[in-house]
Amino acid sequence: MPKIRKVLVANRGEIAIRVMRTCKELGISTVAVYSEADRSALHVRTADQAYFVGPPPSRESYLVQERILEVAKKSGADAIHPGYGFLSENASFVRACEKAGITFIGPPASAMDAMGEKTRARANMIKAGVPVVPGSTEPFATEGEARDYAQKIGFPIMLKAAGGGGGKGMRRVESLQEFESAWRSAKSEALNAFGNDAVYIEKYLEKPHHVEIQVFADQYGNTIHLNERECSAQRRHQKVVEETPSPILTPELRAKMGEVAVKAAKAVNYVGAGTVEFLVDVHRNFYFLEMNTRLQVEHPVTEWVTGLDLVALQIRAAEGEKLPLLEAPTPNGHSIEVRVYAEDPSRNFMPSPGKITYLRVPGGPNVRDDSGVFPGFTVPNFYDPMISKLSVWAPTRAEAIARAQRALSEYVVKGITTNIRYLKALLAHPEFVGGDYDTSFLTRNHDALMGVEDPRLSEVALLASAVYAYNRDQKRAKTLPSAQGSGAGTGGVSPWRQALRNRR
Amino acid sequence: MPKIRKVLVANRGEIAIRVMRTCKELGISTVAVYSEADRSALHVRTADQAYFVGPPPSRESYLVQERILEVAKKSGADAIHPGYGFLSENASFVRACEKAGITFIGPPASAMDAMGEKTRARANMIKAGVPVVPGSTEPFATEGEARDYAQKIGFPIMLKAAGGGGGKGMRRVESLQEFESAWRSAKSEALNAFGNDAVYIEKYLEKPHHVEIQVFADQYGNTIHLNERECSAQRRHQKVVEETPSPILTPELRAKMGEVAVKAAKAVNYVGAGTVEFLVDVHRNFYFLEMNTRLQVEHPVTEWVTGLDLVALQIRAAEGEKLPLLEAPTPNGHSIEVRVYAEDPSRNFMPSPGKITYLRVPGGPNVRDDSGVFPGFTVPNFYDPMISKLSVWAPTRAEAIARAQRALSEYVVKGITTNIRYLKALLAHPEFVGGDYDTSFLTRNHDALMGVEDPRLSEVALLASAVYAYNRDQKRAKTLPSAQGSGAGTGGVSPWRQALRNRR
Amino acid sequence: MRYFTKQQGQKEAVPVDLESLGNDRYRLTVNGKTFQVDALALEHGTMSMLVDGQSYSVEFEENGDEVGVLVRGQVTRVDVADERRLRLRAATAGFSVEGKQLITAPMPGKVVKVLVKVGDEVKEGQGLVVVEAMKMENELKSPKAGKVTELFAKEGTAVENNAKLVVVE
Amino acid sequence: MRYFTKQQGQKEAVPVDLESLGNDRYRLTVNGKTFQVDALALEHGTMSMLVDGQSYSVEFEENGDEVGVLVRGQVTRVDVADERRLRLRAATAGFSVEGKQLITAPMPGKVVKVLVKVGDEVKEGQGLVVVEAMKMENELKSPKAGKVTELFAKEGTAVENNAKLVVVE
Repeated sequence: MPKIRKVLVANRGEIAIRVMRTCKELGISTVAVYSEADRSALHVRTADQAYFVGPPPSRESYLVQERILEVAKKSGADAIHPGYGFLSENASFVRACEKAGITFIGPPASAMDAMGEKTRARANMIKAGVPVVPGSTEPFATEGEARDYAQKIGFPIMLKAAGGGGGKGMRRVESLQEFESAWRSAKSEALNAFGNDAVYIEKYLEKPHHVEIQVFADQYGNTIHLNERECSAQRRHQKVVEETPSPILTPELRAKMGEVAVKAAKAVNYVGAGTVEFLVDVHRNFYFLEMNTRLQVEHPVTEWVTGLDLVALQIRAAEGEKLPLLEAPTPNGHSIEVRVYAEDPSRNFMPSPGKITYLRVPGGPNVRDDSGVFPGFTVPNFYDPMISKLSVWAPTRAEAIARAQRALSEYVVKGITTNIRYLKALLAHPEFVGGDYDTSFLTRNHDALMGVEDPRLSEVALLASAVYAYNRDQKRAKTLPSAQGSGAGTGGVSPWRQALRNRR
Repeated sequence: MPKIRKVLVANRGEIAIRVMRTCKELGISTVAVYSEADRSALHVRTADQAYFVGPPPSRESYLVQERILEVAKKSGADAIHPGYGFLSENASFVRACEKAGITFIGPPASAMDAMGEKTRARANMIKAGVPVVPGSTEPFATEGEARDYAQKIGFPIMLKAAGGGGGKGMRRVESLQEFESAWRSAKSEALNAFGNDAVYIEKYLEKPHHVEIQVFADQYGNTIHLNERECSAQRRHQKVVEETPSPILTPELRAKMGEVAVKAAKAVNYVGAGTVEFLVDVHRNFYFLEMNTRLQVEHPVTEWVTGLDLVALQIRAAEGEKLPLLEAPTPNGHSIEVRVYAEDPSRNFMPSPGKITYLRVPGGPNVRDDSGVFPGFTVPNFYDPMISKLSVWAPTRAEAIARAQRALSEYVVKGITTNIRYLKALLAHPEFVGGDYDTSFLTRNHDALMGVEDPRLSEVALLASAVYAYNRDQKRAKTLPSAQGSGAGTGGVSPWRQALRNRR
Repeated sequence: MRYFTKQQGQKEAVPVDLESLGNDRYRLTVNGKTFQVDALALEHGTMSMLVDGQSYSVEFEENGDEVGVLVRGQVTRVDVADERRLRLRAATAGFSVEGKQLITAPMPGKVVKVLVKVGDEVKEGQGLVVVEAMKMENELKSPKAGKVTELFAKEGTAVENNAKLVVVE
Repeated sequence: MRYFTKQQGQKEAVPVDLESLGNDRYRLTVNGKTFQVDALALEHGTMSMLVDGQSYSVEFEENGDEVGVLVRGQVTRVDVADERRLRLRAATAGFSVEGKQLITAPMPGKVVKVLVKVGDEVKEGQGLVVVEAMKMENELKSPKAGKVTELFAKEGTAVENNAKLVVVE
């Protein structure tokens, strides 16, 4: 396959810039696409070429396959990098690229089909011998059958309504004694809620961790894993902090999970970068959750401890090169990533789009800022609220936490509200510092993570605010030179304006 | 020795901030000192405490030992980190700290004494068996003696006037045949220039490289080296770009030079971080040049390839901890540092102090910016023109060069002139890319490094400038609403001002 | 010069007495304590403040009458005014906490659902309007029990930050 | 609208014709070539310029009559003016290249040495004044052969950027 010379990056924000940086280092030209809301965005200026693709809503611009392909042709791009989100896991887009003779930097459509839909993926994984959360795929005809099944997989279990979701018809059952009454109430609740009393059973996982394995494959069937990422710090299934190595993994468990992840990827003839997500329970059993058939947001932590450039590897794999390594490198040191969101934690994490009036990013040793914004940029209203990913490296986890704290303390964003203070509280929380935090960590500790007020700092703030007000008043007095003499006679209207009025 | 709890950083600019960052990560409080010219400097705001130490000239502030020690006492600092420059290699200051009961984070005064003065250092090294540039330390009585000596050390040699410097009385002698006439003319030139015809001989080094070895020692005599840094890209003995590993070193030569550097450090009972500088000639012989008894500007490249934090190591050594490693780690990948100076290469590198009106620093994978400035800061006139050090890491040298280029292309500094474009030309120069560049590289290629104009970009600049002028004129027209109607009648005086004048 | 500083969420304003000593130096008195302060205002709403040798890098952000003050990772929202302004502000405060309440858009976004109509009785905490921004829906709730007297929000329309949505009385 | 753009170091001004098409779009003609340009001005003197799909991030820096234009690592210094300003500028150009020459401080600094006095004959390239900044001494040389007619520089004094130092005639 020929070398890629020009890449269209079918994305926006930090990930578009991330991909373009590697392209630039590889001597590959880049093409940006932008919606009406992104004309002023940084990825437009970072690229060598840039084309408009439609109105702000992504379904009218970034998700319109024909527009993207049209730009690829017009600009002479020979490959498309989809980033994450948008068209990155869209098998029909992969087929359209193929038809247009443009290299899609990602897995083949068939692998996406096999992993795209959750129940299909689950079935495929069971077939391949990959452990999934134990449970019945079909509802039960009688209570007896159900009870036998529950005993077989072992308590605690979950009863789940086949017909719906949202917590309705769900019952956690601790032991055989509780089974009968739970069964009855689950069925009646399911009937009331969904008009369907079918109920199935899944194993209840205690304090699960979200641990994912990065996999990588070339076009010749060579498939390796690149160790894990611990992503249990989640809020509403949104990852907030990620790290590697996982503090709960032993080398043995890492090897075992890595092996299973490679098995999963091979089962679908995977090519390129992918991530196999697992739940790990309190007994350190692990179960397949889903596979993300693309680059992950949190790939920088893997890059820190392996020294690899995953985007460069993706491009090389798409060019038909063989994998440059045959097994996972032993993780070197520790890396933590925190996601900086334009949101206000104190107002229920309400999004906070708007204009960034001032921005200062952290520097110094082993700090990486993957940002998609700049001072003067108005964070648009239409897309993901993540404005940057800050990641750090250090020899040990404790040092990495200290470094992340230091870096966050240097991060200043003005004009919009961000979660920086929340991230600091998160990293300081004893449960996080301890390392064994599960997926309910953030929800359980919501109040503690809101932070406590230091009265000494509040007093300093009052002093500062008085000086601020004084300076403001002095400046106003200066801009209104005559106001000092004449007093408040003009009723707050500046004499400049007054003068102008008089002239009209 | 007790743990250090509070460090006074007796320095300014990027190195003060560098040291404070590590202190913060270690949970150590920091104290800044500042001159009148540095009240608004970043290191003042980065520290937990800050004290004024005098007028702008450093000899009246940063170099006044009593002031620094007074601040240390007042603030409760138990240790002083000197950074580089200023008091960092001042043995009398080390003794004063000792007397005041304050830990000096650096080598003992005796080691500074032994290495501080060049001829004394040279004599000490000869005694220790460290190779120095071969030469006579004393002038010769007769031409015969001189010729014999020249033959002994081998041609080419340099004749140097003992009485002076500045190139006067210096003669390079290629062979025995040339010796007699060169000897005569050197002696007469020396007599004319300095009233003293004494001449001595030094071996002439062809195309020398400046290669230095980082050494580290604890208080118990454990001394190791941490590999080399190639620093041959120099202008007027000022380093501009540094890298590690050196492209000209073999593992064998590295081991040999490292061994000699350790020997040099042990000879003076060194403690802490130090650097032994060597000249390496075209035959890969190496000769002791001098030892810097402090942290070097270019230490980040060593940190990149070793994963160590040299400032943290310095603090640990000062606390009396043992070295955490017993030999040099094998260099991991490649690192390059470029120094961003406030200077104008096109005007003979004239310093360019002034106000930084806009600043955008590079981000993304494996880029480190050690900066001492911020947007809105006025780079003062009194100190070193270096405003930042940009360093990168990559698995290979070629990738590191590409990454440094990419990072430099993201660096935007407005308000003052910098050498960023010069640095890009330097990294792109075939001799640099080839790797075997000696200390005359920058001088020899001065014109090529000024860059050539791309006419296509100049045309784009003309287009852009027209739009700029148009926007400027439109904005002016808007601020002066009545001007549009009345035309140029007011002769360039804004109608606002006019209005004001009328009122007076 | 006396300033009144009211922290968000606190009822009472704390007086701070300020005397300018020139050269960015001030004598400040708060809670009966007097401080000598060296406070250098930098660009972009940054201030370097030295109080008894302690160094504070302060970031200010003005937001209406309030100024957000960021010091060592802590944000304090302060309403600071001199006596004259304090009186003025009290006079123009159209919507007091007890009387009618104006609900405004907390961010630019799109009104995706209006849950009430004029005349509806609402409970405290009841949802009034759903605004979407950045792919997330945010339900705005009534701050008090009362009656919807005005309704500006329209489903499907874009709204700016602080746009009026509903009045509950 | 016609602008005259004169690049530093070049003698002739190049005319650029600009027609605003609204919405940050322009039709620009230079050297006989016409371009459709989408040029969005951002804050801090930054501009995003799209020309036939090519994306240029442009940084401007105004310095007196000249504007420095940074595009893809290249800085071009351009003096850009409309016809009226061009004429005005020609009229007020007090120090032409041929006539008397004013030597100004190229940076803020300190005059450490004055090498000439009023009335001295100087050669082209001869040192006139030494200014120190950032621990480096910089000798300012005469741009032409001539006579020192005015001398503002005084040893030991601080000078601002662009301060008048010497006139050579």
